[in-house]
Order: sequence, then structure tokens, then C-alpha cells
Amino acid sequence: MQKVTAKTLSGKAASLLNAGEVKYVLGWKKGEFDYDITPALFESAEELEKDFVWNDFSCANLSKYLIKYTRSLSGKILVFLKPCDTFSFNQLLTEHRIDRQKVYAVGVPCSGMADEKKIRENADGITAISETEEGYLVHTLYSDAPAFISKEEALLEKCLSCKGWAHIALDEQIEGEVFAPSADRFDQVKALENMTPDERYHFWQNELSRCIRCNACRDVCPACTCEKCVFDNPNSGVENKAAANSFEEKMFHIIRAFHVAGRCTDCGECSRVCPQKIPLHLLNRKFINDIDSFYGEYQAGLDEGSRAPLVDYDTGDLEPSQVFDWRDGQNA
Amino acid sequence: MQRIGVFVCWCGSNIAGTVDVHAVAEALKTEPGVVFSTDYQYMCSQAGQNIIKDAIRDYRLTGVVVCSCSPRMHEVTFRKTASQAGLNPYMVEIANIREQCSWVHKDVPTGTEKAIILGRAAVAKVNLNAPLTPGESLVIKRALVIGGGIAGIQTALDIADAGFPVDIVEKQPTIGGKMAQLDKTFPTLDCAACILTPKMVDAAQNENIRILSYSEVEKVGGFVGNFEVTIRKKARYVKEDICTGCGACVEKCPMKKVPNEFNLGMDNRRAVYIPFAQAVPKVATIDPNYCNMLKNGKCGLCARVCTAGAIDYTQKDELITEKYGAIVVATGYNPISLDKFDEFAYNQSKDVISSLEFERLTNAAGPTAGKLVRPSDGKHPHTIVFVQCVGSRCDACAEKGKEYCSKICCMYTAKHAMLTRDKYPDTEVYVFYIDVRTPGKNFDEFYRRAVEEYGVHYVKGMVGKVSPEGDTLKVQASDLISGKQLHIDADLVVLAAAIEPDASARPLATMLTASMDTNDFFTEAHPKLRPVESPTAGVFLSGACQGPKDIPETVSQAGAAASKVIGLLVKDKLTTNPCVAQSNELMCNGCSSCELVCPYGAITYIDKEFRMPDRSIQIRRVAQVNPAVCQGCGACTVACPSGAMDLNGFKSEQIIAEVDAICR
Amino acid sequence: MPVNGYKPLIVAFCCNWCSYAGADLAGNNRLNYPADVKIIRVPCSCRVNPMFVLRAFQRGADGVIICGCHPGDCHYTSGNYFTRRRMALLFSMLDYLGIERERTRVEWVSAAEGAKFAATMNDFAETVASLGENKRLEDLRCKK
Amino acid sequence: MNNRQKQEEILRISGVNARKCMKCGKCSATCPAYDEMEYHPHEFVYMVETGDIDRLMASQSLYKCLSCFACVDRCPRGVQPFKLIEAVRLMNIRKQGNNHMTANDIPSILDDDMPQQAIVSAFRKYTK
Repeated sequence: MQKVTAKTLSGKAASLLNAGEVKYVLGWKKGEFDYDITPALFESAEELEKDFVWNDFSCANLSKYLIKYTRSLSGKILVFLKPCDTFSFNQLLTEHRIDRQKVYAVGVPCSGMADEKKIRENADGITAISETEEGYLVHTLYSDAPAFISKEEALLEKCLSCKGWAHIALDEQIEGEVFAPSADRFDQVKALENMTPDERYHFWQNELSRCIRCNACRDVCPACTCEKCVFDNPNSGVENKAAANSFEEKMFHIIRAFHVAGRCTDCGECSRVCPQKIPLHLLNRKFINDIDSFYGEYQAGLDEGSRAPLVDYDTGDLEPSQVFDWRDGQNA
Repeated sequence: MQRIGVFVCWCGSNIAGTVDVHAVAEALKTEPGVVFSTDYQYMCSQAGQNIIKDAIRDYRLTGVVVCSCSPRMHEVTFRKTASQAGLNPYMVEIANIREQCSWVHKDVPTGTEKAIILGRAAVAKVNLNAPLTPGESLVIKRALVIGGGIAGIQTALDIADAGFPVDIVEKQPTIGGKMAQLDKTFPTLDCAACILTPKMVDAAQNENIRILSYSEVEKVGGFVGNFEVTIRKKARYVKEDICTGCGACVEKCPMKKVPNEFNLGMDNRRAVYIPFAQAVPKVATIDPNYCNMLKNGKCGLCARVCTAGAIDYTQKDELITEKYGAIVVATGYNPISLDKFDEFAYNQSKDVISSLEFERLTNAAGPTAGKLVRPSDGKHPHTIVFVQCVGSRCDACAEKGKEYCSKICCMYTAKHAMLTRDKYPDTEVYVFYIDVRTPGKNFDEFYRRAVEEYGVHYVKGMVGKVSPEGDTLKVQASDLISGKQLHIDADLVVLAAAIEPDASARPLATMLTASMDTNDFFTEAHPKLRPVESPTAGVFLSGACQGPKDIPETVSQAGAAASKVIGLLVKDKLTTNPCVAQSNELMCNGCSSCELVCPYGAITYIDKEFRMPDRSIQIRRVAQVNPAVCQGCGACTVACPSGAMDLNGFKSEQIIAEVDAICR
Repeated sequence: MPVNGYKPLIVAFCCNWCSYAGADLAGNNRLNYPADVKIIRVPCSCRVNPMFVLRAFQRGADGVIICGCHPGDCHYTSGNYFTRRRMALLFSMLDYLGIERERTRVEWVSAAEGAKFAATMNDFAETVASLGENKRLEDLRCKK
Repeated sequence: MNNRQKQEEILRISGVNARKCMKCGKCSATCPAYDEMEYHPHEFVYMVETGDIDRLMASQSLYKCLSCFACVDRCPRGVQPFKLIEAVRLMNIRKQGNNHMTANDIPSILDDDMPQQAIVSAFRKYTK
């Protein structure tokens, strides 16, 4: 359950709308199910009153939508940004993708988000989910008594290693406490690195063979914001819709991770939305970990205007041939 | 669909020896787009080129693949051939089946198989080629010469004589360089000052030449025809345009104990100084490291005696930014430091000196007014030992010295020995040598004269040790011809120190993106055919910055560099390489990644209006490439996540087609 | 260079100014290296997109090597510095996915280093041949 | 062992590349024992290079070398003439009955001025 209430947020948004300070509000509303909270654009206090949702399922990172809306809408847009979303927002500002003048950014403290997949793993036919202080009561078609799952058990992967706020100039910040991080986000990356190549290969083969190329990861990713993706571009030499060319199907994830390397804020949206539960964030975190250890720590989106590691260099950089020995030395 | 012609060259037996050229031509006939395929002994010959031209007309070819030597060799030739036949030259691709196939593989089946694959890749690429048209860029008609020694002066004079303005940047307070320090020059023995100083004056008086002395290059941007250079004009605390060079300030300056670098520290100068009488510009300079006024505000004597009012203690470094069409590097050389050669006791005894110090000691304008005396006690030396190859021709692994031959030492040592015997017949002069190298006009005759007419003792062997003992220097050396170890009591030992490029050369090379060898000498574009050009377009080399050189060689190279510069500056426009990056605005994100990796600043951004499918107008930030500035490296194409940035001539699609053709 | 009768397919991306010239020099000096190595000319090593590397593997290449000017000597000043970062990260990622790290290499070869070019190609071809055919990248998404 | 093998053996033991020598004679110029020697440092190098091994092995010059390393230190080409001499000495000592010194020789050499250490190291150097 979030410490800041939905009423606080919608009330704030409604008053700004009514005062004419903003013309639109980018927030969340309920989709098909209780766990299915989706981004939504509101234009009036009435709509907000009716549909605005802010709870443990308001995971969606709204920054990416600002690219589209700041271009197509005239008038200021209020956007709610959770701490992790501020990194993406900063990164998009750095890349000149958002017209800051048209945005009214409101920082929302977050108490940690729930992973619908973790909840659905043990419950079929969910009809409703209600939040309690300690966790969630899951109502299903097949049982009269709701099942309970604790907040810790259902916590979203990215919240385990929450980064807090980026250094950002918000128009307004709602007061409140931010969920404190605990885990080392590179634990799994390091575990994989310490496996044998065969083990790693089988791990990834097992994961990636489930991919159905639905492009959900690409569509949700706030770094994957290309006007036209190379995989959709007939002139890139790699475009292919059908699997006649094996390249696209198989290498999509590596190239996608490479294209966002140094720009990925580790917001975790890719893994969250993957219908096949592929841990795509482990590819991104691999690049982040490598960048941190080879070239010095770098957090994309922490500061607006910072220079991404892949558009930068140092004359004393590690040679590609030294990478493995060097890392083996570090891990040992 | 392209209509492609394939032309397989035998290169005599160079290719045909290891590649079945008929089989290659036959195999490539079935590749997509190929309508004609043939082979011939020498495609680059007139007859071979005619085959290509005829085929272009007869078969209405839209693309040409030549399977031959490296494109670095004949790409230009075949492009010209194509364009003579009316085909866009950029529709030609070369498959390198000589350097990268027939010459490195031994048997015919292997060579043939690989040649076919390389040909296939070239055909795949041509299928995606598009005609390209070179652009044009303006040439700024002004040259920059970096370094004001004899090389720089000569280059500047020659360029100026052709009518183009030239700037000389010299880091010392005066131009003249090393030659100004020399006494006489071999093999004619005319005095260095007599032939150099008129040139210095010519340079100063030439209305096309601007001398920026006491200045250093700080930043270089731009490209051939259009360099933008920032020059730091160091504060000399004297107004250059007002100072008359009368020397009153120098006379009155109380700081008398400043080591005089022009005489290599063998005497002293004042804190305000003019390096030597014939300095150009003849203007005083205040040394801020020694001037009391500048250090602690006490003194001000020079300002009081200067009737012209030229002294200005508040002067600051000045940054000058200027545009140039061409840049000539003439940064010269220095003798190496002899600190590591303990065996010769250079640091222990004042009477062990370097050859350049010897020049100053015998120079009429030097610290002893030309009288050859021992620096320690001012006595006349009776036995002088010259040691050659000190630090030259050393093993690469040795910690001291240079691997190369310094080239000038044999001749100047012969000169020193000869002049000493001429002026002081009572001296015994020994020259210890490993080899005497005298390849040059009148050089060997000169060396023989030193031996035969002047009685200089040339001893084949090296000096092993010099030990100062009381007044004398005990020299222990070997005489390899007689098989004896010699012990000579010398009064003066002169070391022919190796020469090395000036320390400023390396950072300058980085600024100019000009390449250097491991010894920090600038690399020429081609060691035989383009010896005065750097591989970086618009950057030329003059003098010892490119390698050890004597004066006549330096002057001829200086003239050659000047003629190359003139050849560039007389052009109003340069055609630019059309293989440059191009941004597809429809796909550009405007994210600046490309801009951040571009080494030339060729990418800028503009806001552009786009009409959307719903007829609304959206404004997006998109990248634009300046084709005159872009050099076509392609760094941006990989930095661009959306693939909006592509490189003409090396499009992603084309390279992927090559990969596919090779991996088929 | 067949090892146990297996001939690998190797794609070498060479920058026009140093490594391609180095390869030409190897030819001028008649220094042999295996015909398994096929060179693709690019203006600068920084033109090599990771997509090209992966595409080569996809199409059956057993090894990919990228050659450029020595760091600090890039004809375009800084191109190879970017290559160095990009390829360090890409190769590290391929290793992370379980692709043999010996199949990828970056080597700096100057225009004067014909001998180094030949030696590098001999060594790389031998290494790759000893690994055998590359199936992993192709099979990464096809669990058997 | 034929001449060629001896040459190779000396080069192998010493690790010296005699071909690097540019015949400048700095080794001989620097050698403090020059006048005692029949063949001089630069000649050692030349004799090994040209395969004139037997004369060198027979020469007493080998034992005049003081092992002062001056030639090694000053050689501009990094040839290390001393190491060649050391290798030739070793070749000699390794031959049966070719010890340059026996224990019986020591008492006669000993005197008050001679440091003990010199005797020990000489014995180590000149015997198998």
C-alpha cells in the first residue's frame, strides 16, 4: 500500500487543471484487471475523479509518453514521476526528447511496487486484489476465501534495489518517504559471470527461446524511443518481420541492449512487461555493470546532460583483449 | 536492379599464378546483377581500361567490379575509367585479389575459391551502390608555418613569394632556430649567420609574412583548406610594435645571472634580453622567471630607461584565432640530453661538451667571442677528442639513446676537427668513429680533406671511458685497426650527441591528427613518393621534424613543402570526398549521440517541421551533417541507435551485404 | 588453417588507413595466412556496428576480428577509442551469453605492421579452428 | 661437438645475439683488462659470430676477464660481450678434466691480501 494516497495526487492534479496551470494530466487508470494499471491521459477533474488510480500496481514509467504528448498536444502536461521514473525523465531531457517547457513534473514518493506476475504465479482466475498494510488479498474464481501474499513476496524486481531520486529539478514534489533499497542489483549478473560458458549458454538459451517477439520490451522501454527502430527499417539491412532471416529473431535482444547501453537507467520495465517472464533486465545490468567496472561508475539519468559512456572515451581505456582477464581478477 | 560488369585482372602472373582467373570470371557471371564478366592480363593498362569502357557502353553497365590489386593502388584509376565512359565513379568497387589473396595464399584451388568469394562480396556491395557526387569546399588562401628555423623560414618565404600570406609561429623570442647557433656550415664552410640572417630579415620584411614569435599553437580545428588555429602569443612584457631593439633595458637590468640558453648556459644573460644581435624580431623580452618586477614588484628599472615606453609589466598572454588553408610543420630537432652517459663524464667535467656547445665556443658571437678555450679554466686546449655516435645507433632495448643514425654528426664533426686544426695547428685532434658516413655532394671529399690536409686523427673505435683527473681528461678508447687500447690525456672532449624531435612535436601531432613514428618524427604520406606531405590532408612537413637532416636537405624539403602548399592554395575550391555521413531526418531522434562522437564537429541540429499522417505539424530536432567538414569515419553511424545516420559508400546495408556474401 | 580437417570462416573488418594497408603490406611481403580470413574494408574501425559482427556469426562465421589503427593513431583522431569501448562491451556480452570469447577479437595493426597482420591472422585462425564450428549464436533461441 | 654446435651452444648458454654487434669497439675501449688479453671483448663477439670457437676456447684471455660488466653496461647495441665470455668459460669447464683450478692449487695462491671471498668465487667459477 502506498503511503501517499491517490486522493492527494488526483486532488493536486485537479486543482492545477482547474486553475488552468496545466491542460493535461498523465497518470494511471485501471485496465481489465485490478493488477492491470495502465498509463492514461486525463483532461478534466471529472475524469480524474472517475478513473485515476495510484496504488502498488501503478508501476508504469510515464516518462516515455511525454515524447509523444509534448509533441502532439499543445498545453502543459502534468506528469507524475516516481523516484525511479525521474532517471528516465532526466535521460530523455539529456537526449533532447522532451520539451521541458511543456511539462509540469510532480515527484511522487513511492513505497515499492508489486509484481503482478509474482501474484499470478500462485493464483488463477483472479477477480480482484485488495491492498492491506502488509500485503495483498487475492480474490479468485475458485476460492471463496481470498489468498494473502505479503508485500515483500510480491515486490517488483527493480524495487529491491531502488535508486531513490535522480538529481532533478521538479516543478513540485509531494512529501513522503521513499522505499529504501537493500539488494545489490548486480548479484545475479555476477552469479552468471561466475558460471561456466556452457552453463551461461544454457541459461540464456532457456530464457531467450521463450521470446515471442511481441516487442513489449521495446515498446515500454523509455530508452527505446527511436522514431523508427532499426528492426523495422528496410534500409538498415537487418529489418525482417518474418523469420526468413534468422538474424532479427535471434539477435534482437543483444542489439536492443547494446543500443540502450549507457542510456538505460535500469528502470526494469522490460522485464516487468515481458509476457514470457524473460529476465531482460539481466542483459541491461550486464552492460551497466561492465560500464561501471571498466570505465568508472555511471548512472544514466542521474544528472541531466551527463555524457553517456559509449559516446565518450579515455585514452587509457581497457583493451577488449584485457576485459576477461581483468574481470576474472576483480571477481576472484 | 543493377547491370554489373565484372573484370578480373591477371596482373601478369601476380594474380594468375595462384588464382584461376577464368574460373573467377565464370563463377561471378552467375551472381545477381552481373551481365558481363571477363578477364585480362593487365586491367590497369590502357587496353584493359578500354575493355572496361567498351563494356560499360555495350552492356549499359550501371556498376563495375574490378577484381585486381588493392583499392589503395588502383581504385582511383578505375573510377576515372568508369567516369570517362559516363558511369558515376562511385559505382566501381574493387575486389582485392592480389595483396589479400594471390600473394598470401599458395595453391590455386584455395586462391581461386577465395577470389570468387571476394568478388562475390564486391558484387553484393555494388548492387547497393548509389551514384555519389563530390561536394566542394572553399580554400582559405593563407598558410601557417609552425616553427621558425631555417625550414620554417624557407617554406614561408617560398609561399609568400607565390603571393600567399603566411604566418610563422615560433615559440622562442626570435626566429632562426638551430642554424642561428651554428658557426660554419659544411661542406663549404660559409658562415651560418651570413646565409641565415639575410633570410630572417627577408622574412621580417616580406609583406606576406607575419612572424608570431614567442608564440605557440594551442588548438587546431577544421580540415584541409579550412583549418582554424588558436595561437597563444605569450606575454613578453614588451610592446613589440614600439620596442626599437636599442638594448638600453638589457644594459640596465640588474638581474645578470640568468643562464643564457642561446649559448647553452655557457654564459649569462639578463632578465630582459634579446637572444642575439641579429634576432628577428629585434625586440626585448622579459623573462618572468627572473624579473624582479614581475616576481615581487620591485625594480622597474627597464621601464624607466626605455625611451620608447615599450615596457608593459601588465601584459597578458594573447589568444589569436586565425583560419588557414594549409599548415606546415617545421618544429625541428634538439640534441638529446647527455645525462645518462656517465661514461663520458658529461656531468662531471665542464670540459666535456656537446657538439652544439662546441659550435657556440667557436662562434665569433659566442660566449668566448670565437676563441676556442676550455670552459673550466679558459685555457687553450692542446688535445681534443671528438666522440661520434653518442646516443645514435643504439639498440632499441637500450635505455639510453636512439636507434637511428642522426645523419649530421659525421659531417659536423669533420668540420669541427678541420676548423680546429686550421685555426690552431698546435692542437692534436682525434675523432673516434664507428663508421664515417658521408653520402652527399662534396661530403666525402670534405672528410678526406680533414684527414689528408689537416691531419685529423681518425680512429676506428669507440671511446669507452672519460675520467677527469686534475686538469686533464683521461680518455680510454679502442683503436680497432691496430688492436690497441688507447689512453689519451685530452684537454677537451666533444660529444656528437644524437638528435631527437622537439618535445613540442608530439602534442602538436595530436592536435593536427598527423601521425608520428615511434621516435616522434612526423610520418610522411609516402616515404618515397610523398615525402613532404603528412597523411593528414593539408598538413605538410618541412625539415628535421620528419627525420634527421642537414641544412641543404632541409632547405630543399622546405621548398618542396612550400610548392605543395602553393599547389593547394591556388585552388579556389577543393572537391570533397562524397563518402560522408548522411542523416535521414525522418528517422533521426535528435538525441545528440552522433554529435558527441564526431571528431570534426560536422554535425549540427536544427528544428524541423514534420507533417504527420493526421495532417498535424510536429517540430522535431534533427541532425544535419556538413559534408565539407565530415571526413567519413562512420563513428556516428554506430552511435546512432535508430540507424538514421548512415555513411555514403559504406552504408550499413552494403557492409551487411558483403558479410552475407562472404558467409554464404 | 584446418585443425582436425575443420576450416573456419573468419570475417575481418579492417580500417582503410592502418589495418587494410597492413594487410596489403602482408601481401606485398608475401606473408602467408589462411585463406579462411576474408577482409571487409571499412573507413575506420568505428564504422563497425555490433550488428555487422552478429550478422557474420548469424550467417555462419566462426570468428570475427576487427582491426584498426593503434589507439592514438586513428586517422580520424578518436574512432578507434570508440571501437575499443563498443567492442569491449559487446564481446563481454557475448561471453555472458555463453559464446566462446576466443571467437571475437580486436587487434590494432598499423600500416607498417604487415608481419603483425599475418601473425595475428594465423593465430586467430588457429584459435578459431580449434574451437570448431560456431553454432551457439545461431541456436541461442532454439532450445533443443 | 663440432664447431657449429659449439657456436650454437655458446649462443644458447649466453642468450646473446652476436649479430647485433655493429663493431664499434666500445666494449674493448672500456675493458680494464684489455692489455692482459690476447683477444679482446669485441674480438670475442666477432669470433663467436664467425664461428672461430676453438681458438677462443684455447685462449687464456678468457680468464683475464674480471667480470666487471663494463662492456655490458656500455654496449650501445645491448650485445653483452661478458656473457659470451662466461659462456665460453663454462664450455671449457664442462669438459672432463678441464677444471681451471683444483683444490690443491688454492694453498699456493693464498696470501694475507687475498680476500677469502675471491678464492671461493674463483673456485666456483673455474671448476665444474
